[in-house]
Amino acid sequence: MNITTIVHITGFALILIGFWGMLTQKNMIKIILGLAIVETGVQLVMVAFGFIDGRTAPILDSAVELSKASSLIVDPVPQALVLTAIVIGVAVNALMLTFVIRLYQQKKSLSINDYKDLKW
Amino acid sequence: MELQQGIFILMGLAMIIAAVLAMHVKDLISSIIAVGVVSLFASILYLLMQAPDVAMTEAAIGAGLSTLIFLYALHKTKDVEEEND
Amino acid sequence: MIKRLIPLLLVISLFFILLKVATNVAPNYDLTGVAKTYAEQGASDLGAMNLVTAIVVTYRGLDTLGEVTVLFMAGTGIALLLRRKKKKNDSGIKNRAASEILKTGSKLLVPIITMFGAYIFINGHLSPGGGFQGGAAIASAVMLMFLADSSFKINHKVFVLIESFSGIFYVLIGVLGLVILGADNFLDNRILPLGTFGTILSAGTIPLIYTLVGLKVGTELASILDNMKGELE
Amino acid sequence: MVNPIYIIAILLGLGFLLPSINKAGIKVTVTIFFLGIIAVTAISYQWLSAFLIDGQQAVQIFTAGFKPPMSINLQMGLNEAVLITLINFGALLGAIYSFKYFAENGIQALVVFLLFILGMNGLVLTRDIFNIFVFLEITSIATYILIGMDLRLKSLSAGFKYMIAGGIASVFLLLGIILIYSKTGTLNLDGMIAAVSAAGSSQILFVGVFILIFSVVIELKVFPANGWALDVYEGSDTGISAMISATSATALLFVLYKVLPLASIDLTKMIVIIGVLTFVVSNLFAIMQKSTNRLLGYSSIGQIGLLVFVIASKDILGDNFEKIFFGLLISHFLAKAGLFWLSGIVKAEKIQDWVKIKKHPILIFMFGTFILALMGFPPFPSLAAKWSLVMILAENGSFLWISLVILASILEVLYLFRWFGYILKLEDSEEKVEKPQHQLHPVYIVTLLLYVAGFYITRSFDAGLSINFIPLAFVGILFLIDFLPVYIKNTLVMIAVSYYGYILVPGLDTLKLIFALIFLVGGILTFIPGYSVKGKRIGFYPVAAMMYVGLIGLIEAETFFQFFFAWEIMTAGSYFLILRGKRSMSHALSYILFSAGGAYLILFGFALSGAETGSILLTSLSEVHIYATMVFILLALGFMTKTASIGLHIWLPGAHAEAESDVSPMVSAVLLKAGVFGLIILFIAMRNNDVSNLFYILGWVGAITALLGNLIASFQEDAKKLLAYSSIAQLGYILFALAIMTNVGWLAAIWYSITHFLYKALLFLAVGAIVLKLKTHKMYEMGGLIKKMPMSFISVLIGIIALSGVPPLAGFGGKWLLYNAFILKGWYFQGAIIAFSGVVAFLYLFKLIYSIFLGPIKDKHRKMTEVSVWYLIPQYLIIATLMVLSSKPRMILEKVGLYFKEILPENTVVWNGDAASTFVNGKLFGVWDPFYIMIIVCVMFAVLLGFLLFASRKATKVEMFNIVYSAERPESPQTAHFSYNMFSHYRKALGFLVLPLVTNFWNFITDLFHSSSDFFRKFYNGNAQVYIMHIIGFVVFFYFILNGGIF
Repeated sequence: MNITTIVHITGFALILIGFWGMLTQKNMIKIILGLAIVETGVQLVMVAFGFIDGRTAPILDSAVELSKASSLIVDPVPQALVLTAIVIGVAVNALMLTFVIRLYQQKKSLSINDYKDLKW
Repeated sequence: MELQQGIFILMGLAMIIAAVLAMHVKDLISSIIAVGVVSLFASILYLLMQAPDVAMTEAAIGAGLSTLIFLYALHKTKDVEEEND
Repeated sequence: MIKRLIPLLLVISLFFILLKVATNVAPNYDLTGVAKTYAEQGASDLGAMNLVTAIVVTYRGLDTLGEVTVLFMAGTGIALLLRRKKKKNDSGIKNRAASEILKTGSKLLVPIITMFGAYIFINGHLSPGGGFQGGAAIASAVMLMFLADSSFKINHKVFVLIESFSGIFYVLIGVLGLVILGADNFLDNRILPLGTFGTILSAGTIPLIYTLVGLKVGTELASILDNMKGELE
Repeated sequence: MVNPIYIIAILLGLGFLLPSINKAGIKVTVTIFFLGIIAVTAISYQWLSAFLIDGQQAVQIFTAGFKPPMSINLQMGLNEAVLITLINFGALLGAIYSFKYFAENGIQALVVFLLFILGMNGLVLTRDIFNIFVFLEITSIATYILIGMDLRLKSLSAGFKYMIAGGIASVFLLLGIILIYSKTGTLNLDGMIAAVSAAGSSQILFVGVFILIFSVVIELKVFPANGWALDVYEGSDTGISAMISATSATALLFVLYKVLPLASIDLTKMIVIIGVLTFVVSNLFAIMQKSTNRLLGYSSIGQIGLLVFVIASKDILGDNFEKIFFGLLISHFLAKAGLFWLSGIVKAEKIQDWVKIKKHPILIFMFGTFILALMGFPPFPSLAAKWSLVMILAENGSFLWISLVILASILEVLYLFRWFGYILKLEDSEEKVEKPQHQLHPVYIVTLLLYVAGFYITRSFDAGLSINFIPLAFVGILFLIDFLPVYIKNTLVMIAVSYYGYILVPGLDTLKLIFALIFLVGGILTFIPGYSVKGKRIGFYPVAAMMYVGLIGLIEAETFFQFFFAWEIMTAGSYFLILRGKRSMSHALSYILFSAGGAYLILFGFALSGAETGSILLTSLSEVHIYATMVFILLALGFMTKTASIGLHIWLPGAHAEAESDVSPMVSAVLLKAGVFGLIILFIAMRNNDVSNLFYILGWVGAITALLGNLIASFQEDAKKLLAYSSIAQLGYILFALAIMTNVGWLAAIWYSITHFLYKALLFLAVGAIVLKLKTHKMYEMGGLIKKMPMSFISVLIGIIALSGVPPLAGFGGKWLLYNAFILKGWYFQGAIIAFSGVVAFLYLFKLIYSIFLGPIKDKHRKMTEVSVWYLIPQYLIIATLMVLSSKPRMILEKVGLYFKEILPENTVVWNGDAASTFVNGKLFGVWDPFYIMIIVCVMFAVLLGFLLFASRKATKVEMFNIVYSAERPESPQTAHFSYNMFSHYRKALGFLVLPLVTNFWNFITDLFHSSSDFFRKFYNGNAQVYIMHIIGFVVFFYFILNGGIF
């Protein structure tokens, strides 16, 4: 098994575990944790797509000869994307948590089943 | 090469176990810590995958800050009760 | 049990979708497409050693501007949602005082961490890390202050000013590209000379932008932490 | 041109700036806030006008000085310009509307709103897939904050559900992006599309594209993954709901438009299905919804579903795609924003509570505008768009989609018009509506814009043969001058109708002339009673004029589109007119349901015809062959809903009976003829097609309609209902006569149309005036009015003589022609039914005059006086016309006969002096000389009357108290009346014929929809976790279908 596949499988497993948590856990904080795990999984998968075995980081320091850079480094694009994705993910999670805090303040419950006032 | 793969598999397994734990332990604090651990391992994997920028970000923001925010939120949803009785 | 059955079915179904991906991915052996172009031209185009930084700050600068916006907005939103009571005295009597060791330790550490953060974002174009990582480091310094001194308060006015102006300057640098170089040069880093490859003062505006981003992200993350920690209205 | 990048720079810069200038005071910040939005609106408008006026070409704007795929690029073309102008202007209005809401939440709210606008602009402009992700997150996060910031439980829980759904959608989006990137090596959308189509089959691409597109589709809130969205619409502040429904949905739709070229044909088809499904299901669920904002939410989702469908059908729609898409989008955008804003002003949680705007005509007007625009009534952009959509779908043979779109549209009509009915008809509420000006202004503006957009977009569809907008403008003026007293408006309307007739009439052929005269003269005659009304009669004149404008439009129409346009105007106008009656709420609703259903059938029919012949002229119906039967059935059914043939009649009695006294003649005598006109056009066009069996069937339908209409009329106790059922029967005659398809048959039909117009107007005016005076419809509460109202008596007498078909009045001519026609045709059985129903008609006609005018007078009516002179004037004008026509029918019939001779040469009528004769194989078959008959009958009548008066000179009067009950009071007073249940013995014999089978059938259908709506909407149980299941289930379900199995 090559490394890309190993990381992919890890990432996918995290995605599935995260979704499983989101679908079964009643605690809203845990649901957000589930989402965070899914996000981590997706980010892992993304970086793995850019990985090329035996190459170095996309930093063109003395170790990398400029003219041969394209055959020496891993794909920098997924890394750039993941960088953005991580920050955005954390921002969203933090915002979600503030919603939970405010919800909790009103009903004194963290269970998702208690917030079904709007329906049909 | 075998060693490298072994490390990856081991790390992956550890992450999966941490994730499962995070979803299945009752205690929310442990759960949050477990997710933090997943992130931490992820950042190591990033480093191993020649993505040092991502690794730093994941470690600082994904594992560190994020965990802290979760803990704060947890704290808030516990002690509000005491404050606003 | 039925309640578990549906989620189980859904997760298994998702598993099959992902399995299809996992079984069909062949490991890369070469750079293709745009990545190859970046690798070949990145250094000469932008003068940045760290290609990820080059992509993040310049090639895909609009994304990063958006990313900063997201963080800014999340911070704003959290402040808005967790607005505090003005009257209540936040004296922190309830909180235990931190231990002496922690206090002293943090007094020592905070400047070092802050410096480290600044180092990270200033060197973003040369080494791993950049505005976001540096900002996070600064935020963790602030965090340490919270831990060390429960009555510690961040100076909101200063923070807001730093946040605002680093953001505005970021946009202005982008707009300068339009003004100086032309309609297609928003966020172009080449409005400043590219300098000598591999030195601090190189890669055009990249260090400048990353400094602004670092300041902005640092203050924003710190504000978020502060808001999460504070008491509710 | 200002670089669109500045839109981003301005919004972002101001967003960053605002928090730091907090100190400068609220005025400064607010000024900057609005200046910023105005600036970006101006920039987008500048581009729009450049594209529209100066013919500017689409431009690509790169960033960072590199070309894509290395950098992110924006694109500014016509579509983008339209959309961002719409979004920015909508956001500007939204900011004005929600200003108070923002102000309560501090300066941060303004910042978030600016960034919200930024996100949407970015979504529209960017051509980079990952950039879409970033802007999507900006838009979503801004929305979450705007929803949750008021900290109400409702908005917080709705916001939380939204965040979870949004979170899942964004991880899917990321996964999709990376999968596609891994195969194409680019993030630039255009490059990606090119690479994907070049790549051939790849499993990774398959999954990647699927997940990417589905994440966008989830964000678009499609069924079934949209429970959270409904909660968002319901739980959020209305100003924010308006923005979600209008602006951000617009941006998201465009994202779908941009990424959809990545999809394979199968995947695109799937999106088509999902779109239609969403449209149908949302409207179905909406019919049981009582909560205002949730109802609007369902409606929004439905509309977005339709737009998703349109986007996914882009390839089919071809060149018309933009028009259809923007037509529907603009209507939805403006109307839905307006409705949400209105909802925030009215502050009525349940739709029934909207009755509190009853006293605010302007609010009602705007509400009416919005719902009409949503449903696609003229003159709004959605009409032309829906029209075009159906036409093109028909060309492609997508009949299933047409049917579903039509079904959903009817459901939409059901709940929106029911809501409108509640507003006007429910018990007045004490609550007052506060009208905050800053909130009302945006609503005014969108209302106005809807009309402007409607004008331009409709014009663009109908280039060349332009629809006559002048009459519609007149209706608009009537709305504006509605504050004037009745007599001014009445005079104005009558002058306008006359003047229009003066312009229109000279250019018309015989057939059109007849109907134009019915509509125009009918208009003038039925407006005369208006003078008797005191005060302002708010709302009457515009809607009445609207109906007449529609009717005249039918005459003027040359193309399908013009005809349909006029038809819908007429339908809307008559609905509002009928709704004015006191107890007309449910009747008006069933009227509009049948009318809308009929209209959609007509639309479908036209579309099929257009699909086959490629022509849009009404005359092209004659060239239809393949679809002939379908087209004929659809159109005939459509027109028959208007003529109320049996089975489709249940709306009529209530609608006509419960309408105002002078409205009943408008809708009964005049409006029904629109259906006849349509049938005639249809029959003329399709006479040579192989549809003779259908004519035969229609003949039977006409005969049965005539019989049952008359029978049911006989059993009525309500005078106006009696007349209403009588109309059904009379229209049955007309249908029957038309179906005969011979010259004399059509003469009969035309003659019936004219005379029915006259005598039914006469009767409804006379009876209506009495009803108005006596304040009851029930005939058993009347009686003995002959001496109090002799003039009315004469009117009714003449009316029933004319209707009954006894000589000498016009009805006889109709019968003579009709009997000749069916005998010559050989339709003896049907003819027998017709003849029999003629006999039945005597029953109710007798009852009508007997129970109202004869017998003892009711005690409370002793001081009754004659009805208003304004009702009598038109009656006597009609009587005079009837007399002239009855004695000199040749004036009209000869011309009509000649006109139809080319079309239907069989069985013509030959005129000799005033006498008409028919021939069979050259032999004389029948003769009718109306003039002599008139003289003879008049003489006989005078003699008999003289004899009667002489013979009964000693008769005693029967007084009320001549009837003695031996100290017993009857339990229900009506049983004591001589005319109550007059024909109960006939009912025993023929009652089985009047069992309410049809009513029961339609009730069953209604119940079916309502109960299924109520049952299935429980699916949205409010639990966020269940919504997560819906989302994931939705994705995996469609994935497996697309994939054809698990592997």
